[in-house]
Amino acid sequence: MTTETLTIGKALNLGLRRAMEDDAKVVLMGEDIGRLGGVFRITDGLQKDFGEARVVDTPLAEAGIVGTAVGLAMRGYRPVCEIQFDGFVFPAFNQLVTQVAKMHARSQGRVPMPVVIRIPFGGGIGAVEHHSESPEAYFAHTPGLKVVAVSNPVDAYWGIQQAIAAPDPVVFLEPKRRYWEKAEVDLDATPEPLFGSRVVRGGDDVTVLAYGPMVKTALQAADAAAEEGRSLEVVDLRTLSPLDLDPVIASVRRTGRCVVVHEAQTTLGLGAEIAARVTEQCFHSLEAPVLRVGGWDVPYPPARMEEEYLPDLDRVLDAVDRAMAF
Amino acid sequence: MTTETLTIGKALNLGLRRAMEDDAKVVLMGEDIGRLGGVFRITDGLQKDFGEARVVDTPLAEAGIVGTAVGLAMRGYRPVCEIQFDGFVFPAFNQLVTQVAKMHARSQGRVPMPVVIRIPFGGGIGAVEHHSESPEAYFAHTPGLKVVAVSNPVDAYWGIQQAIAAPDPVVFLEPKRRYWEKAEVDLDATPEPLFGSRVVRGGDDVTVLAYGPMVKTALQAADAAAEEGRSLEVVDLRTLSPLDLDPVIASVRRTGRCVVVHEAQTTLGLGAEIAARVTEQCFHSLEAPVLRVGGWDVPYPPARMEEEYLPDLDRVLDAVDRAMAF
Amino acid sequence: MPTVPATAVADPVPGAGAPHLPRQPDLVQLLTPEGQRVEDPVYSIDPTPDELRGLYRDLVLVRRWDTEATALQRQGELGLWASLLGQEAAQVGAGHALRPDDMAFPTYREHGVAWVRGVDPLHVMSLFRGVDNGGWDPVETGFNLYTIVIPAQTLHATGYAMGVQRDGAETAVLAFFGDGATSQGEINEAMIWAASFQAPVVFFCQNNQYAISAPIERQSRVPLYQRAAGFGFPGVRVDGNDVLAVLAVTRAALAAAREGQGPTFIEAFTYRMGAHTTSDDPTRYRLADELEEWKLRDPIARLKVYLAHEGLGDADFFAGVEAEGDELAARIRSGTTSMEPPPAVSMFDAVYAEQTPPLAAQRAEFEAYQASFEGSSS
Amino acid sequence: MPTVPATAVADPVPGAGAPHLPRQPDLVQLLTPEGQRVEDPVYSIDPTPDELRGLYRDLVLVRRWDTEATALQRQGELGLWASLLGQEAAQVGAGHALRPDDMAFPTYREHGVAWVRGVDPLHVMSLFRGVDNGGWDPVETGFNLYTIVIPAQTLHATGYAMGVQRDGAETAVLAFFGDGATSQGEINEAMIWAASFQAPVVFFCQNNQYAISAPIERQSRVPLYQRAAGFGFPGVRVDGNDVLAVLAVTRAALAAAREGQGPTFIEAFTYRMGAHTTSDDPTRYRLADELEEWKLRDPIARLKVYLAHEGLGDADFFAGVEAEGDELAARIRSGTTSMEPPPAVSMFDAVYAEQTPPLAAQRAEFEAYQASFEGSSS
Ligand SMILES: Cc1ncc(C[n+]2csc(CCOP(=O)(O)OP(=O)(O)O)c2C)c(N)n1
Ligand SMILES: Cc1ncc(C[n+]2csc(CCOP(=O)(O)OP(=O)(O)O)c2C)c(N)n1
Ligand SMILES: [Mg+2]
Ligand SMILES: [Mg+2]
Repeated sequence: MTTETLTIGKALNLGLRRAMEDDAKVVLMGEDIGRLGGVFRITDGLQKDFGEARVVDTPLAEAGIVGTAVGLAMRGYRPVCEIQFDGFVFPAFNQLVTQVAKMHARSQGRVPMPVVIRIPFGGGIGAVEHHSESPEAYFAHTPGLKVVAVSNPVDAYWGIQQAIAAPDPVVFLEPKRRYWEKAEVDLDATPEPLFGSRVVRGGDDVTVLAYGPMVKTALQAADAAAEEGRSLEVVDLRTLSPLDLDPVIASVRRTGRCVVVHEAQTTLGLGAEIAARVTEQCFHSLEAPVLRVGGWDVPYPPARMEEEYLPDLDRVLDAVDRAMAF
Repeated sequence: MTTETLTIGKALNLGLRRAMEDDAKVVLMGEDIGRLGGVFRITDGLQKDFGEARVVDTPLAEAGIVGTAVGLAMRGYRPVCEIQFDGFVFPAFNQLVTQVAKMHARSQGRVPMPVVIRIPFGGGIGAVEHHSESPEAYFAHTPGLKVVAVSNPVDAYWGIQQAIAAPDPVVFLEPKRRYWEKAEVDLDATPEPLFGSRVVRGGDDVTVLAYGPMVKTALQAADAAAEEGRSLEVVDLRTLSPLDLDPVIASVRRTGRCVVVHEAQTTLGLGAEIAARVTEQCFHSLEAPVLRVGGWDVPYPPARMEEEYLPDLDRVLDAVDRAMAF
Repeated sequence: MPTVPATAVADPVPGAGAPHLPRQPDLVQLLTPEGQRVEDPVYSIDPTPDELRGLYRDLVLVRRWDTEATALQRQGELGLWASLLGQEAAQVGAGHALRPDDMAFPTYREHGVAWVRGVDPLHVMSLFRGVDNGGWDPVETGFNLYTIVIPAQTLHATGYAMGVQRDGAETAVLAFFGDGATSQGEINEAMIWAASFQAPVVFFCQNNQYAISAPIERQSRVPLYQRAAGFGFPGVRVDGNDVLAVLAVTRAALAAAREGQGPTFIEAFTYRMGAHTTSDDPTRYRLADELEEWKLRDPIARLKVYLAHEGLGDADFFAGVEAEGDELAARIRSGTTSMEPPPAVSMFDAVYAEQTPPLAAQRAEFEAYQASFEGSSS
Repeated sequence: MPTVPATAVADPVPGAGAPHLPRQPDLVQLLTPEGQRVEDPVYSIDPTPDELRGLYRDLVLVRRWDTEATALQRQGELGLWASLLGQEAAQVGAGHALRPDDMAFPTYREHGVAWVRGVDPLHVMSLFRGVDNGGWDPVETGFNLYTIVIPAQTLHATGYAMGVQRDGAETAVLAFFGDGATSQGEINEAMIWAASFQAPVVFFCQNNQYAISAPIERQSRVPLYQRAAGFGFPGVRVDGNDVLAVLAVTRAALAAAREGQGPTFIEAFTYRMGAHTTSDDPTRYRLADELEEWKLRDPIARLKVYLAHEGLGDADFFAGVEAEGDELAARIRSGTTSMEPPPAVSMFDAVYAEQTPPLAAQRAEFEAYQASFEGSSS
């Protein structure tokens, strides 16, 4: 067993390296990912070791990155695109929604689209406009795309490899403000499936769902709640499309209460879909409606106000209180 | 009182004409909207009467249409953009989400964005790929945009004028397969507010929500249900962002049951948000979970399969049955 | 009919109004509208009589297909048809320039290229009938599915060409698009990419003078082929109604691409003789005169004159091709009218290569729902 | 240090490695790096001594602002800073070419233009401090807010210019962007639009040789100003470190725009002397040598030499400008460090011009939630 203590960033870097070693068809593409190693250094050293044909510093245009990835995939490659920040994925939106997502269905399965779109997402890093967005709902509403969000180094390391190996397009969301968080990673383990959610903390009173950067927040809330004698079960959703709600349904049938947490604006965020489905499947078990703790329905605010925009421990606990009070 | 029998298409045409007469700053822009009058003839005759400076045949590029509309709005104009078909709005997505939606907030209110984006949306016309999409959820998830969908000639006539007069950006969705449906329009009436939903048929057993092309379907379902002695209350949502759920809440508190109908793919469609909110606000009144009748979570299928994709009277009644059976 | 001096065609905004195109440095032509063979200083071609007859046959057959499809649409058998009328030479010429290994990325109008690539016309008809999004295999035929979102496929072509480079293959890629398409951001990105990476892709623009109702002047004030120079690669304008010229120019560009010389922009100067699609009414935005003038530049007539004049085709040959056309039309008609869509449940099956549990559940729900109607034919 | 023959700069991919830029038809220069006044066959300028001193003053002050801002960021007072170091002449020259009625659309780096437009530096600092997205009024100042999504503002500029046309106003629009930005689809659409409608907009590219780490060669194999010809309007390359040349070229282009002659593309050939932003580490992707060479082309030094040599500025004048710089820096420092964000609840207030009931409800919820913490300082 080889274990290493890795940050999420470093785990992604190692995972990418391993994927490139495993399959010569893997090609990384993006702005500043080569010489610079990416603005977050996730691809650090990879161009040096794999060359410019496999780690491609592209011109500055996201539609170009994703659109050429489609062509590379048609030619048998497995392109991994880096979008520099969440807020810059929108120029590529047409390619993602009308081409990447639809090619397999359009061709009746003849043209596979094993493309990965890596996006550092979410706020909390004190950045300027467009650098703190959570665009996952746009993608999860789009049939043909798969969407995952990792929350820790283990999932980062395995998840990026699994996403690259997957035969379908995967929007791979990386919790940028947690890039520097560490954990032990067993490099020889058998990974859990990519498209599954996971109960990361058992509990009896309320089921709390989170993904990406909010998993840590949810766990902190569970700690704090425990001190007040309240027991929260925390589920890391991991996969946003497809959703894997089986563990959630089982949990909610037991707890009768559910709170969903995400940074994205609340209206039509993932919480909406989860609330609708959980309610449908747990109708008779619910003691309270599924409550959502999300970003407010405003454009992501300037950095010095972001703490009041982002869900935090207190807002999660507040929702837990409200759920209990119902 | 001047009344005229108008199709939705003609009502839009007249409404646009009246808006242009009322305000010299109104400028229409789009592909083929001038000489041709638009592929659906919604702008028929307007270039002839108002000239090429006010009805602009643009180059073929949606980002260009919406992006230049931003600049025109900054200069004091009220641009009305036509997107030729729903599936072609995505090249403009970056401008819509990062610019149109955010300019007012970015500038702390100094730069208003009175831009209207007209989109013929939805299926049922036997068209090829990308001509039958329902992209409303993408916009309703975006703070800073307002989103409306009209279902009848009266709302079409007044709604387009109200949207143009509104100080905020409005995505204005037109039910393309209903363009040819007729009704009497009182051209001197005082219109209902644009951002309000409306109960279009009273009933006691189940509250059925719909918008755009599905309102007619919901009303047909109500007729059919009535024959079986079941009484459906039908609400035309009209405004998708902001949502106006007050009439819905009142209705569901009475009926205890709610079904939402839309053509858009179900997952993270408007039905998800409505289910979450209605459940939260009517938790103790609900006899059944809010049920959704939407498009399946697949890319819009080829024309000869679209009838099986689209919600119809039977699928609405099936959901009503399931709600009643809960 | 205004007479325009020859130089006027080199004008920033050329096009309608001129009589047949005069030869000029700016326009490659090898066969005049009158059917006369001319030489070009750069591009030459020496087709065998069989090749010439083959080109003629293809031109006639794709036009025949097109006519039949338009008729079928009128009769309600197709939802829509995008006619290639007038653009046969541009498409057949470009198609013949491709080698089997090459890859083409069409728009929705390249039936002529489809034909040359060996795609079964019925696999195209199924798309316009609303049965599927095209029934052919893109990889097997070296011909991508039709792309309707303008001009998304130009980036795919460029990416594919980048793959070719990585494979070290002697393969070139041909990206088709229209004059209107040149205004979209994505195609300009494709050209920037292709230039930056010197990708083996040729950009083939059929300037048919219109994007639905928008005349070319709305998209560009200068000839489109000049766009390429701004991105650092060569552009060339060819008489798009001259199948020999199109073949020669495209062949040269593809060869250059294969040899690592990077992209070329080809503007095939042609005309959309019909409506944009069967949904369109061109009388609203263009004059009949213009059409009449372009009729004089017909791509098939000139080759027929040339073949006849050179003794390369006799009455039997021409009659034989017509007969083949009748057969093709009959096959297309019967194949199309008897074409049924797959079971609706199949819409769930190719969304992903790896089906997801929620979608499988939805599929089951759909099937159960469908089954609930069985027997209940009230 | 390699010596490169003068002609090499006219090469497809010019830039780093060459000694100071030689004059050539392809590059407008009015003041050499050595501070020598030269003539250009097309562009001339005859500034008064006061104007020259004013330009010098602006160059020094914006550099001083920039230095102070970088220091403030290091000290944790700003979240980020995008330095203009090396690009002062491009920005001050372009800024001075604008008339009060004109409108400028900056990126995130045009502090020098902001300064010339009379924008309070603190209104720029507030953005980088994370207090707001820029505190100035775009309409009042004729200077749009910074746009971070590359290059969305070029379409806004073009649309604004279309509005100017409709107003019949004698106004021009200046759109700023970088070399990297030229690869985005949207800017190419902006140029196509501007050409098609002959809109009074000037595209002003600061080619500072890098887009973060990507050298200009990745974006284009030919000089960027040549892009314009492909779209049908003129392009010109100017020495971006020569404030006089930038002023002359931009003034001429804006005048042409005002007179209805349509757009111009200006490539100001310059160099980003600092990091991309304070988050960047340029040692990872470029060599120190390059920087050293560009130091010899410093935009301020050459004007200082010229002023001194011509007797237009004496020691007192230069000292006075330095002192003004110290004052400015002090004002910026104290203004920045004391700057507080508005109450968080304001994030709900400008989302719409007309507040919506659901958002008003959320606002109330937010306030109630905030209030619930008051007094409870556990
Ligand atoms: C992104 C996008 N916007 C709009 C359309 C609708 N549309 C279909 S064809 C067409 C005109 C295309 O003109 P051109 O590129 O010249 O090709 P042609 O049809 O003349 O072959 C338009 C606007 C589309 N298909 N895609
Ligand atoms: C659409 C978009 N993609 C990516 C980025 C991230 N980004 C910020 S600046 C930059 C480089 C810009 O280079 P250039 O246009 O040359 O301007 P410069 O910074 O050199 O002034 C990048 C990639 C962005 N802001 N917007
Ligand atoms: Mg065309
Ligand atoms: Mg740059």
